[in-house]
Amino acid sequence: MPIDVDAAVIANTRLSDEYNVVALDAPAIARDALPGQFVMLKASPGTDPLLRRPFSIFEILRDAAGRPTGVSILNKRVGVGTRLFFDAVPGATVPCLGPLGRPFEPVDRSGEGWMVAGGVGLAPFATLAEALATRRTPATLFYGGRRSADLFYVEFFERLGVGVVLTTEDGSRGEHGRVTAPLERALKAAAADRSITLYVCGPTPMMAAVASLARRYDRRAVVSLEQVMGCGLGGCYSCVVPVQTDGSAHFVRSCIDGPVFDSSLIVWEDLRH
Amino acid sequence: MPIDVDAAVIANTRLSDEYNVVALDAPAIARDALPGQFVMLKASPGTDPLLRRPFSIFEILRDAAGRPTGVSILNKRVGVGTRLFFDAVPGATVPCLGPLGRPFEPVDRSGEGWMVAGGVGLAPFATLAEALATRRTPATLFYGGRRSADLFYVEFFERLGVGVVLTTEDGSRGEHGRVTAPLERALKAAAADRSITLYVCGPTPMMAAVASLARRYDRRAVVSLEQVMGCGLGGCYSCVVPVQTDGSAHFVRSCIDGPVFDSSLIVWEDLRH
Amino acid sequence: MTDLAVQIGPLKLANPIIAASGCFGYGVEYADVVDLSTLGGVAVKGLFLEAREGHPPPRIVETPSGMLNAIGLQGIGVHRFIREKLPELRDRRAVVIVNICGTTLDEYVELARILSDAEGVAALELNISCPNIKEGGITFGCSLTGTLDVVSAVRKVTRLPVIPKLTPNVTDVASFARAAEESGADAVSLVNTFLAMAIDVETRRPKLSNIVGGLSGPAIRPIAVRMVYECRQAVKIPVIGMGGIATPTDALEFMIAGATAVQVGTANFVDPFVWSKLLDGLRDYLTRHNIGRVADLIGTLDTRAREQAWISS
Amino acid sequence: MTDLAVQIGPLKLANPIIAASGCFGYGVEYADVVDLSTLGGVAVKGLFLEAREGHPPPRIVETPSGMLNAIGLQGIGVHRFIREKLPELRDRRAVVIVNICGTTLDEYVELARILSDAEGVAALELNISCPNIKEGGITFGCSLTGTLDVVSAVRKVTRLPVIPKLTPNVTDVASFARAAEESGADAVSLVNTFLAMAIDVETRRPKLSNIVGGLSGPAIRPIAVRMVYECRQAVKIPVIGMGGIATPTDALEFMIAGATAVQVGTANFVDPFVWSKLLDGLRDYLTRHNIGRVADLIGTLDTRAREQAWISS
Ligand SMILES: Cc1cc2nc3c(=O)[nH]c(=O)nc-3n(C[C@H](O)[C@H](O)[C@H](O)COP(=O)(O)OP(=O)(O)OC[C@H]3O[C@@H](n4cnc5c(N)ncnc54)[C@H](O)[C@@H]3O)c2cc1C
Ligand SMILES: Cc1cc2nc3c(=O)[nH]c(=O)nc-3n(C[C@H](O)[C@H](O)[C@H](O)COP(=O)(O)OP(=O)(O)OC[C@H]3O[C@@H](n4cnc5c(N)ncnc54)[C@H](O)[C@@H]3O)c2cc1C
Ligand SMILES: Cc1cc2nc3c(=O)[nH]c(=O)nc-3n(C[C@H](O)[C@H](O)[C@H](O)COP(=O)(O)O)c2cc1C
Ligand SMILES: Cc1cc2nc3c(=O)[nH]c(=O)nc-3n(C[C@H](O)[C@H](O)[C@H](O)COP(=O)(O)O)c2cc1C
Ligand code: FES
Ligand code: FES
Repeated sequence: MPIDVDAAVIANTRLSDEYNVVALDAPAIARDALPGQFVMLKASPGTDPLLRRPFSIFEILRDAAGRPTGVSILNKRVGVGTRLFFDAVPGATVPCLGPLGRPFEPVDRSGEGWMVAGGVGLAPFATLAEALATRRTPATLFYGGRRSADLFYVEFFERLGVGVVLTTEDGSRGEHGRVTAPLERALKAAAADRSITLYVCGPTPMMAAVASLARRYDRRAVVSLEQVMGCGLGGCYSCVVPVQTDGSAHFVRSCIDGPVFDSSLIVWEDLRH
Repeated sequence: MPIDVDAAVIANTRLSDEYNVVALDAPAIARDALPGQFVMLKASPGTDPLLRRPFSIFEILRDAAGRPTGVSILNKRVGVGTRLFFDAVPGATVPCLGPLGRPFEPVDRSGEGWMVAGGVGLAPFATLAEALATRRTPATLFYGGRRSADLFYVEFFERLGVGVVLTTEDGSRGEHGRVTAPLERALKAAAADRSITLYVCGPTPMMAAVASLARRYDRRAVVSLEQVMGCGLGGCYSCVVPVQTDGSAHFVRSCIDGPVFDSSLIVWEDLRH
Repeated sequence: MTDLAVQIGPLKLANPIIAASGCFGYGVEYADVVDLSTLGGVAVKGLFLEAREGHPPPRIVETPSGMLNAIGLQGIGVHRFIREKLPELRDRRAVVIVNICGTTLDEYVELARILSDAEGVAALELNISCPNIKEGGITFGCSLTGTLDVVSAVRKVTRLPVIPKLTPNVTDVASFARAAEESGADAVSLVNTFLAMAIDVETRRPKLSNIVGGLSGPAIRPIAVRMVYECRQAVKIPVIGMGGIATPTDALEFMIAGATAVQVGTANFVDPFVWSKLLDGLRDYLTRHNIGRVADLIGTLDTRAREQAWISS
Repeated sequence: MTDLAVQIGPLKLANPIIAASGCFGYGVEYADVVDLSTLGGVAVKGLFLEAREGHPPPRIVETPSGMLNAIGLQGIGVHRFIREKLPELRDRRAVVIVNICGTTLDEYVELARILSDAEGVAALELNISCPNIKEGGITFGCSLTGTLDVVSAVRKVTRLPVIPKLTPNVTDVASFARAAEESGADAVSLVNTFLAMAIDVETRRPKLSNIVGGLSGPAIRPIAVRMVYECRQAVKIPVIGMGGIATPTDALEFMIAGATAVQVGTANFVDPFVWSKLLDGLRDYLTRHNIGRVADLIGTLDTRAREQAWISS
């Protein structure tokens, strides 16, 4: 059951001229949050901008005793609201509604979890990686960015024992090119009897590409979609995605029936936002 | 000629739970500002609230060498915008347009300047008191507030050699009652050959009362009016006040033909905002 | 004790705060954030006879203090609504106002018939004002005869309170309120959204897949208040006001202008917990001004002083 | 080099950015913050034959992303304007568009006659859309025949470009654009303000002395863009668009929707230095998209993709 808290900004950590991490004081939300869930944040008081913005829960913040104290978001500056969060001042309060949406289901150690992240699509995987680690499930992160400066938290994942495969479009770090290239080689190489689940988050075209790789190599893939969302609670029908249900495709609300979907059910050619 | 600067907030000094002083980095405006002039400030980015807010220039800030570095405003929290200025964070930028409006004309030492302030109406008198002091013009401040906690900067005026007469409506400091009481006694007592000019700023009813005292005791009074202002430059005609011009009363724009007016020209019974 | 009850024709509401159609899903989506029985009413998402897919995304775009929507009335159709949603709404003791849309007169009549036989429907809101569908809907709402026809036809086949929802996209909204009253409406609700559009200048394409959409939110409030005020002067039946209500002050503004009850739409997207804040705010105001019944506020705008001012100018 | 020139009937403007009437005084007030000759045009405050006092304060009230005004067309009258303001505007090489208002048909005609003989008037904008005066004005603008009558009558007595300014407070603004075109207008401008109101709930009084006022500012932009788009489809004469323009992107949105030029009103109150920012922004955009002439942008909204989307749904 989601709640709304006026969360104080604990810290604003700039990662680059585009990315930052905003830590929010929200114990009650942190306690209930599951990997892949999101929050709806109001960027400023007043009515311009009017609507909240959806953000994946990036980290669960904890005190010395390990008790959840809040959540952080990995913010990428793309417009009005994300710019305001990029400039968030510690001490300011941010209305924070959550946790929202259908979470990832972390596979257990009988299988393997391969996380595929593009850019800010890394956000939902910090908590998923922790969940896989506690289950001692073998995990790999395929993580692509435009350039070296756009790759973050690599050590965080390595510390959790996650195998990390990096790519950049300019070759400044990891493999030169798209994340789908090393992913396809790995899928090709993987023995059929290994039970691998792909978890995917990133730009829509990238998710579509991974979905078709999953189909080709007959692996299960779950994607976390990012549609424009007006409410996050199923009220406005703005966030719909075309999903195969009983034979035909229907528009389904990605805020409450997602954002996490089985990629084989998404009608990728009709998906856009 | 007014200019618009993105002024950084240098400091926000809380004086009470209603009043604060916001110091703004705006050398170019500080250099040209005259006593009684005002600035138009945008309270927040975005379009809600949409319009700027008018504020008297309270202090001219100077560096060690005495060079003007900025201006401060004395802010009273009454609504949306003044609340945002009450919470202004150092480092934030505030679009600041000015200096605007017709200033006070400080009388020279052949006369006397009596300043009459009600509440936040104190704002334009800090700079006027300095101007009178440089002219070595004898000056008095009649200053009324609701309670002791609403009276500020008294020492500032005393340091300039200004005689200060205080009143509070609850009697917690100075004389118990309205500022008009000691003012009337002083007017009654003053010899006819003294050339006294009243400078008045405060709530409209208080200014009207002082205006009629000035009439009764045949002293010149100039008032600084506070009308709702949309633009501050004569563009919108929102700020008009009824003024006697060539025999009959006409609506005159208080932003460019004021805010300072000769009180005898104002049609007080038709004035409201 | 403050009394928040208001009367919409034969229907008594515990309070004047109603969830606006299309902004609250079918109500059940919000059951775990707000106790539906505490609301004056719940206007469910606009329903056609049959299920509809609606428009492809993008379906909304934010604008200054507002938003555009072109959902295209995606919905499950009246039959599935009665089977799958109505029972839960009944169990949760929600006062259900069903917002119905047709492409033809017969469709409105058919919907009214079906819903009159369904248990747990408190009133029918006739959506003759949706700007987002090409056929029907607003074509009735933008013509006086169209409005007369739909309301009279529905009136004939139902005993449920009939509340035509008026569009603001007309020259004289009061004349539509009059037409509705003459044809037997129990109340009118307004405003629906303003037909509007937004363009992505980089691609030179509309920001909505439907090109145009409906503007809602605080941006439109001053126009909506004026229209409610005009309708209040024009008709005796209750006026249900909406358009940008987000705070108790906003709701009071509409009631003082002449609204018997208000609906809240877009604000629920921004704050799904707005409902208790609105109700508490109304109570505080009534206590502060010691007014016993919220109903005593309706249409109490005092224009005397101002009219004097006007004349004296 | 980017070419910002646009053509309004016989009148060539150096650029499409015009100061909106009533938001820029008589122009001269702004002479020391902006070089008037750098603007595409200056639409001066609405003028009657005689001087007017206008309404008593409060005359404006802020609303979410907008403002209401009920100035009541305070003004010095056409004769003093010609004597006292026009010469300075001429000296400063401003392209002067005079916004004229009448309470009767004859008054519009008389104003047009007088201004046609005055030196330094580039065009006449007929204000048949001011919501703030009881008599005349909008009563013409809200009836098609009224619009036809005023425009034809003025057309007969002047060679100056005639630009009726349309009100958005109508069901079908495009039909008014058509009426204006048929009766000989050189262009139409829209939108004027939306009739609206705001109430102080503590006193239960209107916030404006005039009770109602006109809504302007970013809040109305999406509606205004839609109306400009509709008029563009309906007429061949140029459309001058306005309503909430504050940034270059906003201006471009109107031009892509079909505006040949735009006017900027409320934004000038918020930022009197907005003009150079708008012009620089237009130039940057044209360079970035390497478009040589701003005129090539007019009405280039690409609706194909979206229409496909709409059908495929
Ligand atoms: C479930 C979910 C989780 C998300 N998690 C994160 C996250 O962890 N970190 C993060 O930085 N962003 C995340 N996003 C995307 C984020 O919500 C958008 O970037 C944000 O809403 C843009 O707001 P804005 O005001 O900055 O942009 P606007 O000024 O509103 O728009 C600027 C541009 O951003 C585009 N945009 C608007 N909404 C979205 C959207 N939902 N997704 C992608 N682009 C959009 C617009 O189309 C426009 O082109 C998530 C989105 C969803 C739906
Ligand atoms: C020339 C001039 C100089 C001023 N100097 C100062 C100053 O030095 N310090 C200071 O604190 N205030 C000053 N004011 C008043 C200040 O501008 C208003 O208090 C402010 O605009 C209110 O904005 P808001 O958003 O807080 O109030 P809003 O939320 O806009 O309105 C809240 C209440 O304040 C009232 N209000 C709005 N505008 C004014 C106004 N101009 N004057 C009085 N009440 C108003 C409204 O009617 C309403 O009742 C000055 C005004 C003028 C015209
Ligand atoms: C996303 C969305 C969907 C809507 N769907 C409907 C609808 O199905 N039927 C209807 O009558 N009104 C619909 N409306 C209009 C609202 O009920 C309401 O009239 C309008 O939004 C103004 O109120 P608001 O500003 O509080 O949102 C919708 C509005 C929005 C924003
Ligand atoms: C204070 C004010 C005064 C106005 N006076 C006039 C006027 O005299 N004549 C006129 O045609 N329009 C007048 N308008 C309307 C504007 O010219 C413009 O059409 C409207 O404000 C929308 O543009 P904007 O949102 O950029 O302000 C006035 C608007 C405002 C805000
Ligand atoms: S975001 Fe509103 S329904 Fe999904
Ligand atoms: S504030 Fe706009 S004219 Fe004075």
